[in-house]
Order: sequence, then structure tokens, then C-alpha cells
Amino acid sequence: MLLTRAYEDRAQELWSKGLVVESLHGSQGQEAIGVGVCYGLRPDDVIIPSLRTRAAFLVRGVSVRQFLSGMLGKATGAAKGKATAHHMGSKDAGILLGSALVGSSIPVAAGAALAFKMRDEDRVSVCFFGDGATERGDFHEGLNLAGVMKLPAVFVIENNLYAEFTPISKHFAGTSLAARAEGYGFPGVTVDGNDVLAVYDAMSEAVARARAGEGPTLLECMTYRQRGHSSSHPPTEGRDPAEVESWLKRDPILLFKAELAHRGLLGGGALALIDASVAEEIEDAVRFAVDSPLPDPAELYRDVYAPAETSEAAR
Amino acid sequence: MLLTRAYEDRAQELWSKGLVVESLHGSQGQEAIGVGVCYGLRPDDVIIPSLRTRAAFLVRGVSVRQFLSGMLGKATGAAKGKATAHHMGSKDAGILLGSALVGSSIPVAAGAALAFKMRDEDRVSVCFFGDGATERGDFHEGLNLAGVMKLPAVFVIENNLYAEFTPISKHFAGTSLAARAEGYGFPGVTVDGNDVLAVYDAMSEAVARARAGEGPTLLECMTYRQRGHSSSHPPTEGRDPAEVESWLKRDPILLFKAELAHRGLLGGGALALIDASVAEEIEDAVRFAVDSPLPDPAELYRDVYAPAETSEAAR
Amino acid sequence: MTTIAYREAVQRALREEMRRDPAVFLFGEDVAEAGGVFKATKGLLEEFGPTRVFDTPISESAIVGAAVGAAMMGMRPVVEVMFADFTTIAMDAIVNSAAKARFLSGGEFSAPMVVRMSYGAGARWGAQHTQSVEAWLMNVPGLTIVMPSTPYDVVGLLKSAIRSPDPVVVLENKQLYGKKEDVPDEEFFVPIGKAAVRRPGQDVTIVATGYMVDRALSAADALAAGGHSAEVIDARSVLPLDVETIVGSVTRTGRLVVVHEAPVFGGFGAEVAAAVGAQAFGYLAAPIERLGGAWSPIPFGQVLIDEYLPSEQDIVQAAQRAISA
Amino acid sequence: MTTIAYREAVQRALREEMRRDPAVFLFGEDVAEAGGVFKATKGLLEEFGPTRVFDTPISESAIVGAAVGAAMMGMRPVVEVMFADFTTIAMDAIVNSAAKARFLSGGEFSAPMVVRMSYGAGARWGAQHTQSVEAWLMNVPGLTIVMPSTPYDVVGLLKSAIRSPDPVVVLENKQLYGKKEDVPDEEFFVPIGKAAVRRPGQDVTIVATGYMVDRALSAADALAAGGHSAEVIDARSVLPLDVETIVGSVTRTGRLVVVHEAPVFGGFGAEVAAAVGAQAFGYLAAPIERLGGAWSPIPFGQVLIDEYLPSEQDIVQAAQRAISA
Ligand SMILES: Cc1ncc(C[n+]2csc(CCOP(=O)(O)OP(=O)(O)O)c2C)c(N)n1
Ligand SMILES: Cc1ncc(C[n+]2csc(CCOP(=O)(O)OP(=O)(O)O)c2C)c(N)n1
Ligand SMILES: [Mg+2]
Ligand SMILES: [Mg+2]
Repeated sequence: MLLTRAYEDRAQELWSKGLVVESLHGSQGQEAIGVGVCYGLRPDDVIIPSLRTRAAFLVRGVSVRQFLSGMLGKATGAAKGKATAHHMGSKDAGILLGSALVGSSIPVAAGAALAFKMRDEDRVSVCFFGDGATERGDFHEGLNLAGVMKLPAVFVIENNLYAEFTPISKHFAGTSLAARAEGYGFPGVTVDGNDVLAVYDAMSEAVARARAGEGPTLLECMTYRQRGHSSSHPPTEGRDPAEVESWLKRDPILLFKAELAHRGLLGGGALALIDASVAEEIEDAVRFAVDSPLPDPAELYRDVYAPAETSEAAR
Repeated sequence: MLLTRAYEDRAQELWSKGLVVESLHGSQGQEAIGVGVCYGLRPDDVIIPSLRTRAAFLVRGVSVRQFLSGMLGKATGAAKGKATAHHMGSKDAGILLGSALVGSSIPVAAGAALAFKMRDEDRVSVCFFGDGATERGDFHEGLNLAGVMKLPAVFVIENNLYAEFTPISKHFAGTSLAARAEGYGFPGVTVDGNDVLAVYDAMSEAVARARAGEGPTLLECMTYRQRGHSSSHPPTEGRDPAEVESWLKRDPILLFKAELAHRGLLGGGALALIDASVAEEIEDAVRFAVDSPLPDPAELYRDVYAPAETSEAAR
Repeated sequence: MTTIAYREAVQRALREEMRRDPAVFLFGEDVAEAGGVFKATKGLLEEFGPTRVFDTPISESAIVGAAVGAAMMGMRPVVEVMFADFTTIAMDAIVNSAAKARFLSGGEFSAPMVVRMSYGAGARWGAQHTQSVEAWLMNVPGLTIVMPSTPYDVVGLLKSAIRSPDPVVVLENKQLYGKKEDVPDEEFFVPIGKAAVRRPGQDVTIVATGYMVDRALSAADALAAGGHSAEVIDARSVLPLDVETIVGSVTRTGRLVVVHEAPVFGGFGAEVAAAVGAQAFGYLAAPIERLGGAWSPIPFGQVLIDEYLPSEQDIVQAAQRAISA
Repeated sequence: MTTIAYREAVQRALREEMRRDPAVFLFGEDVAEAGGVFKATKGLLEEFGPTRVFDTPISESAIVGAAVGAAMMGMRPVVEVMFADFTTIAMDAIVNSAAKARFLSGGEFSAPMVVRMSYGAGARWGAQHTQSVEAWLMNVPGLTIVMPSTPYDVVGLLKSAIRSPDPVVVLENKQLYGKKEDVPDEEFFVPIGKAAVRRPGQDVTIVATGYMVDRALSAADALAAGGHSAEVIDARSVLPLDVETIVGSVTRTGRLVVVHEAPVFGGFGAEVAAAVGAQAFGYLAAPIERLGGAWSPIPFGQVLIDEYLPSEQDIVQAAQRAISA
């Protein structure tokens, strides 16, 4: 969480200076979800992060170097400079390629779960998406398909109460998004998305169900977007200051530090050590990203189709 | 119901003889839904029937003549021979043009309700669709939009337990389709779709809510498709004879006749009179349809865009 | 005359039409409170209130579908689809419902509605937020498609689109939202289906759309410096296409370059080239040159975008090839 | 040799590939128990069981999307979309997810999958069940599109499609499901991207797709009776297009007629005409003739369908115009 937070803050700084050229969708305040969920997984499980699940990339092992250079549009970044980092895939890290169309990743994640089930593997497929994405037809079709086929999938809603500039009340008239799972024949659970341990616990249960062949779970994590929708927007545009205030008090990092302190696990300057290593990792990545070369223009023509030899060999 | 049943049976006959050239999606066994719902409406309300809501056309005032000649592909039929009758629209009868993509009519119906609400009219928009259509993203998006905007709409599911050849258990893992309405913030009701009075009552309530500005209702009518998916398929292909048997006993016409008899409302040869008039209407329509001319080939080029004068005048 | 930006032209057209006709209304994602991601609808909520300008859930299929229903019931909806790439999720409502409403009802119903979408590469929005989608929709009878390239045309075409008795897709180029121009203060229209000759010339005809019109004009400057006179035609309307104006030009110049953002294969330029090839047969002194985006998804980083899009230099070279053929 | 129908050719290709590779599987609406609305997948459930052949909910967007996910995880999904008109609801998964998977992951992932769809007018399924959709998808880099017109090609192209490392859309013509032909019993392939010269000729080249190939061949017979020799080329693969074969033919005949079911404007024929116009420039003795469906939605009744589709007579006349130009 600390690494992610530091990453987000630094990336925003670099964006203001024009170094980061990708539109940033800051995850400040939502870090506990990606962390709690991904710690509940095995390395051979797969995930598709949302536009805002920064923590998931870092926990799953995408290096800060690679991620950041992607955001700078460098050849060392996402898809060799061809894709935005926040939707990147990584085979090694078990991160499937998502979609910049919110919600469209949901059926794709279901398809990965289908592959696992067909091959009798006890792997799990996890899809992260925002509350806004639940309004898409693909949410409905994807969850229904997963429910009917009892696929080993976990659908994680990062419910941060907003979709761009619009509060959820304008998009949703029901009482709980998690409750929609009933209509698909599997459980829906709502947890405090700012409590990393609560997320981890709920996730562990969902994963156990999936591995046992009992089908999907819809996990709604309640959280709050501390910043604007993207780097171009002021942090709390159009929102009630009291609302913002109260959520800042429930910052997931604050909460977890308090919990650790309470359990007596933060002794010996542990935090300072972590902070230092985080700072070092970030600064190393900044240097790496800045120094990395821009892509060769010819890169544009690669990876559109498989190289001809591969195609020929296939026949 | 009798007219619809007679129509369906006769149309199937004409189809076997090659006179009806449209693929038929027989509504035998489901007539009570179109009838019960439409009797709950005012003439200025609008509906969009499903592929199988034959009764709705007839109750709303589309003549058997016009409807049948449409199925024969005649110039006197749907859109002057350009459209299939079972998806036809009729301005006079308040029937909006539906779509042959199951489920796609749902947002269209919501849009009509939106127009009513914006203009402060107390009219209601009704959309009929099958259980299969509830699997489409448009069901979800359309109902969510209607719920959030509290639109004066009623969504009627004709749950006949099958979508083409596939039983609903392969498509739906929840307990009740009506329950999904909760996720959109409005009531869902399940009724016996073979009991025309029950349908009428439930519809009347839903319509009253809509007119009062209280928003949409999802009305799930439980019924059974007595025939094959379409005219090309044997009536009960792949189904358990006991299931078919038990539903034939609950035929909506049988049930209603019994109810009327029970209330003493079928005296004086009333039924015979109705049967005779139905037969006459149908045979008249058959003659009319058979005698009607085929469309002029030039008809193809009309109604693609508004006539040029109209477009020019608009500027 | 007042100088306005392309995004303000959107506002002006909507404002004028909404003042005139109470049936006109605007909805879409973040178009009301936020005034749109590109601020193209700013101020409209304030003037017309939340009944006529409102935000919707993230449901592109349903909002375009709802526009069809509202239009059939006598309204004149203008719906914003934030990025044209989302055509892929709204296409059923556009193609199967809106474009066929008049035909399938024998003229009893129609779907007079406008779908505004932002399109185009140039900024770094990635492969799924920058596509040019005109070719996906061009083969659909019943539809009308316009691509304004100037503030003047935004005002004039959008107003014509709103008054059209049939559905119109308006493709607004993201790179142009800030582009400024003097426009008359009195009301004016740009007729749908008429191309604009942006610069007359004798040696070669360049047909372009959207943002590529600006590049074509710069290319024409560069060609002029080299002693060649290029006629630049802004197609403006993709469907219907003003073949007459284009063919008229080519019968004089004998040479044609077509340039757009979408890839060449199966793109808008194919139709232009095919139509001109047939109708100006015998007048062509050189093969028609087609320029478009590279045959790849649209990349993210600037170096690659620059490689992707046809450049001024590409246009100049194509024109020179044609002239010297 | 065995005589098989077009629909049986679908079964054979699937059967052979599913026997060979356990990663190949088939799903879609009513493909399993019912064997598909056109019976093109009959018998596969019986041989391969419900894990590899299964029915899905009516969720075209999700099933194509799920194919993308399964393909990225190493499977080789074949998904049936019952009617090609439903492209409009599955297009996001095809265009934004499948076609871009390799590029946007820098080659780490890919989406080797096949989307089979029935298309075409002729029977009376109405405007939303009979469209030819190739032009909607042709402008999409990353995609491959084939349109087999014979049982032999169905076997050969579908097998190639299943083995392709990238997503392939296979458009099967509804009018052809019953068409029979002798095919070899041993395994064979048809390479993607190669057109077939169905009939050699000297006076005019006719390029056709799908069902229109048959009409073009009848037209060639009629032309022969009138003393004209037409070369008929079946494009087979729309993307990539075998421009070489077509251009080679036109440089000999000097005349070209293109015929398909979709409307002319913005259709497949535009690309063929544009490519030939440029690459066979100087060889063309007459304007290229494009024939296609009328500029209207596809009507329901037979009289109007006959008016809608290009007829043998239309093709003959177009060829004669070209020859006598
Ligand atoms: C299909 C689609 N529609 C619209 C957008 C534009 N858009 C990007 S993010 C966003 C809001 C998403 O809200 P939510 O899913 O709650 O995620 P959050 O940003 O709150 O994390 C929208 C509307 C998009 N990317 N895709
Ligand atoms: C989007 C879409 N997918 C598939 C079809 C093909 N199809 C036509 S009817 C049907 C079954 C519909 O089932 P349901 O909605 O339950 O209606 P029913 O036929 O049972 O009345 C299907 C799959 C279609 N018309 N539209
Ligand atoms: Mg949100
Ligand atoms: Mg059903």
C-alpha cells in the first residue's frame, strides 16, 4: 500500500511536469483492495485490474520500473510503448490484458475461468472494476454466464461512490450492488474496502469457494476515491467537503498502520525502513523510466498479427 | 385469447402449405399474457411485443387482415411487405417498432417512457420479452436506466421456461427473474401467466404505479410454450412429455373458460357465438391476405430516408 | 462575427436548437454537471435544467437505444457517446434500431436523433479511445454520418443533424476541440451532403476528413512553395458523400489524394477512390493515392502516434507522386 | 471423395480440429443439443461431450468476450454467433479485445479464436437477421475475415482459421448451407488470404464473395452463350485480401465487375475497386463496375429480396457494360 501510494503521488508529480504522458487515474484511498485481494491469490491465478487497481500490478510483481516507463511512453514500458500502462497485461505476473472500456473485461475474465474449469485446473480468475462498470451490459452478461457455468471467478467491485463526476446515486437505485449476485445464483458480499485485512479475509473465502468448484463470488469493496477522476481534474471537484473529510479519516493506510500498531507489529523503526525502501524503489524507477529510450517507430508494425513464420507453421 | 389461438393455429396451417412465408413463433399457451397486460392499458399507452406476443397486436387493434397479409409478405401487410409481421410497429395501435434481436427493444421502450416523463404525460410504456432476453446486456442496462430515472415503464417477462431449444436452467442460476428488479430499485412481481385475470390485476397495479410517477415494475409471467420454437420445429422437441402434459392442463383458455363458467358467465351459447365470429374474422383475413397484391419492387427504395422535401423543409 | 472554439460551437448549436424546439434534449455520460469530458456541453445544464440535460449510467447501448424510443415518440434526442470506440457497444441501437426504424415501419415511425461521438488519435488515449469509426458505419443504409472539421461546420452541421428527420452520427475530432474560428452571429446551417472546397487548386485534388483537413491544408502550402497547386476538399459529410464536388475537381486536376485517420484498407478512402475511379474514368492522369492510419491498432506513445497518422510530409509526397506520374 | 453439404463441411472441419487438439472447443446459442439453428454443428456434442460443446445464454457480448479470455489462457475457442447481424452486440469483444490483444500486450498475449456467423439474405428472415457485415469489420487491423462459398472451402478455411494464431471471423452464407460438393477424404487446408479463380476467362474479371459467387458463375455461363469469356474469382478471404490474384486477372482482361450482397456504398467492393484502380492503373479499359445489395435495409418478402440482391442478369449487364465500354 505504501509503495502504491508513493507511486501514485510521484506519478502525479511527474504528470504535472509533463513527464508522465498517460492520463492518470489515481488510486489514492483505494490501495487496500488491490493489496487485500492479491494477497489472497496464488501466483498461477490470474487477474484483470480496473483503471484504478494500481496496487494489483505492484503486488503481482510488475516492477515499478516497467510500470512507470510505460506511463512515460517508453520502449521499456507496457507493450513496448504501444499500450497505456494502466490497462497493461503481463504474462509473467498473471495479469490478463484488460480493456479501456469499463466493464468489457468482465466477460474476458469469465473466459479465463472457463479455460481453467475446462482443463480441470484449480486456478482462479479475478476481475476488478468500478461501481460504474456495473451499469454495463457486460457486467450482467458476464456474471450470468459465470453463474450458470459455475466458473472459478471472483468479481471485485471497487465501489468508490463515483463514476467520473457522477455520484453513484445517479446510476444505481438499488440498495447494494453485492445483492445483484443473487440474480446470478451466487453469493455477493460487501466489505470495508479500506480495511485490507477484511478484504483479504473475504477474498480468501471467495477463492476457496472458487477452487472447490462452487462457483463465483461478487465482492463489493466499499471505498473512496480521494482524488479527481483523472490527473486533469482537481481532487475533489464538486464534492461535499464533509464527505471527503470523513473518508480521509478512513484512509486505508492510516487504518492499517493503526491496526499494526495496535497489534504491536510496528516496532523497531519498521515503518521508516519500509518508507526508505519504497522511496528508493520509486526513485530508481523514475531514473530508469526517464533514461529509457522512446520506442523505435517501426515497433508500430509489430504484434499486429503473429509473425508470418508462426502462422505458416500453424498450418 | 380465442382469436389469437385460432390465428396461430390457422397461420401454422397456412405455413405448412407455403402461404405464410414468415417464420412463425407460435404463442399457443401464452395468450393470457398479451391479453391480460393490454387490457390493463389505455389506448395512448405504448407497447413493444416480443417475438411471441401475438395477442398484444390483436388486442391493441391491429386487424387480423393486416397482420396475416404481413405474414404472407403482401403489400397490405407490415411496412408494406418490407418487415416481418411479428416485429411490426403500428402508430395507430400504439405499438412501437421492436427489434428482432431479443432484448434490444428494452432500452427502446425505456426511451418511450422517458419521452412521456419529460413531457409530463401520464402514459406508460410496456415492453414484452422472453426469459431468454433477460440474459442480454440490454435487459440490464435498460432496466437500470429505467430504475434510476423512475420511468413510467412496465417490463413484462414471458417466462415460458425455454429459449429456443434450451431450458432456462442452462441460462439462469438464480431463483426468480422477478427478483432481479431489486437490483434496479423497483418491484418485481411473479404471476401465473396462464391466468389472464391474475395478469390483468398485476398489470393494473404496475400501471398505476407508473402513472403515479413511482417508476417501473418488472412483471414475470410464468407460462409455457406449447409448440416448438418456430414453425420449422416439432411442437415438443426434446422435452419431457410429463412436463408438456401438465402444462396443457393449465392451458390459459381452458382456465379462463372454467373461471367464466364458475362465475356463471358463459350462458346462452356465448362461447359458440364468439367461436363463430372468430372463425369468420380469420377466414375473412385469409381471403384478404391471399387476394392482396405482392409489393411493387420499387417499394424497396421508399422509407429508407424521409422524402427529400421533408428533409429540406426541416432546414 | 465572434471567435469560438470547436467545443463552443457544439454548445452553440445545441443551445440554439434547444431554445427553438422543446423536443430537443441532451443526455449521456457526464454531459450535464461536468459539461462533458471535453467540455463541449458546458453551460447547457444551467440554461435548460436537469430535465433536458442529464447524466446517465455507463450504459452506451441503453442510452442510444433509449434515444431511439424517445425519438419514435416525437422527441429529438441528442446523445453523447464519450468516445467513438464505444460504437462497438452502441452499434445495435444505431444500426439495427435507429437506421431501420423508418423502413421497417413503412414510414410510420422514424428515429430523428443525433449521436455525437468524439473520435481521433493524436492525444495519448490509447487504442480503445482514439479510433476513427466512420467505415464501420458507412455501409449502413438509413444512416447519415458527418465529420465537421471547423467550428463553423460544427455549428452548421450539428444544427442540420438535429433537424434531420433521420438518425445522424456526428463525429467530432478530439484534436480539434480547441480550434478557433470566427463565425457569424446570425443563425446559419451547413447542409448535410455537401463537401467544402477549402482551397482551390489545379494540379491535384486532396480530399480529407476531420483533423486531416488541417494537415492537407498545410501540405497544400508546402506544395505551393514547390510550385504545385493543390485543391483541398473537406468531405464534411461521409454519408451521403458529395461525389459530385469531388469528381468535378478531379476531372480538372486529373489527380487525387484521399487522406483520413482510419487505416486505408476498407476505409472511407476506398469509397472515394472507387467512386472517383468510376465516375472520373478517363480523366485520371495518375493512380489515386490513399493515405490513412497505419495497419495497426492505434498506439499510445507520441512517437508511435506520429508514425501512425498520415503526416503533412506523407500528403506532400503522395501529391507529388500523383503529379509526377 | 465424399459428397457433403456446406453445413456438413462445418461439422467436418470442427470434428477434425477437435480430435487433433484438445484446446479446441465450441460454444454458442443452441449449438450443442440442437446442433445449431442451421444444423451446422450437429453431432459434435455426441462425439465430444458437454465440456467441449455447450450451449450458452443469449449473451453474444459475453460469449465472444469469454472466448477472448479463454484464448488468452491457451484455449482455441470456436464461438458461434447465430446471425451475423449480432456483430452489433459482439463487436466490442471482436474489435477492441480480440483484434488488439497481441498488439496491446506487445505479443505476450494473443487471441487465437474463431467467430463463426451466418450471414446473407435470400431466405425471409428480415432486416435484422440477413445482413452482410464484412464491411463493418474490414477496417480493423488485427482481424482476419473469410467468406467460404463452397463445402471444400468451408472445410479448408475453417481449419485454417482454427489454427490461426490470431482471431478470425468466418462468415457462413445461409443460402449455401445445403449446397453440396465432392471433397477429398484426406485432410486438406485452404490458406487464408488466397483467392480462387473459379473459372478462367479473357474478357472481363468478376470478383465475388459467398453466395454471389454462384450467381457470378451463372452470369459467366450466360455471358459465354453471348460470346464473352468472363474470369470468375472467388475472393474467399476478405481480410487479408488477395489483391495480387485480382490485379493479375484485371491486367489481362482490362475489365472488372465486383459483386457482393452488402450495399455498394462503403462495401467490400470499394476496397477491391480502389486497390485495382491503383495497382492496375493503365490496364483498365472500362470503369470498374460495383454491384451489391440495394441502398436500403434488407426487406422481408421475396419480391423485394429479389429486387434487393444483385441478380445473374445484373451481373451480365454490368459485364457487358464493361466489355463494350
Ligand atoms: C464503456 C465505457 N464508457 C465510458 C467510459 C469513460 N469512463 C472512463 S472511467 C469512467 C468512470 C468509471 O467509473 P467506475 O467504474 O466507478 O470506476 P472509477 O473511475 O470510479 O474507479 C468512465 C465513464 C469508458 N472508459 N468505457
Ligand atoms: C440477440 C439475439 N440473439 C439470439 C437470437 C436468436 N433467437 C431468436 S428467439 C431466441 C430465443 C428467445 O428466447 P426467449 O427470450 O425466452 O423467448 P421465447 O422464444 O421463449 O418466447 C433466440 C436465441 C436473437 N433473435 N437475438
Ligand atoms: Mg467508481
Ligand atoms: Mg422463453
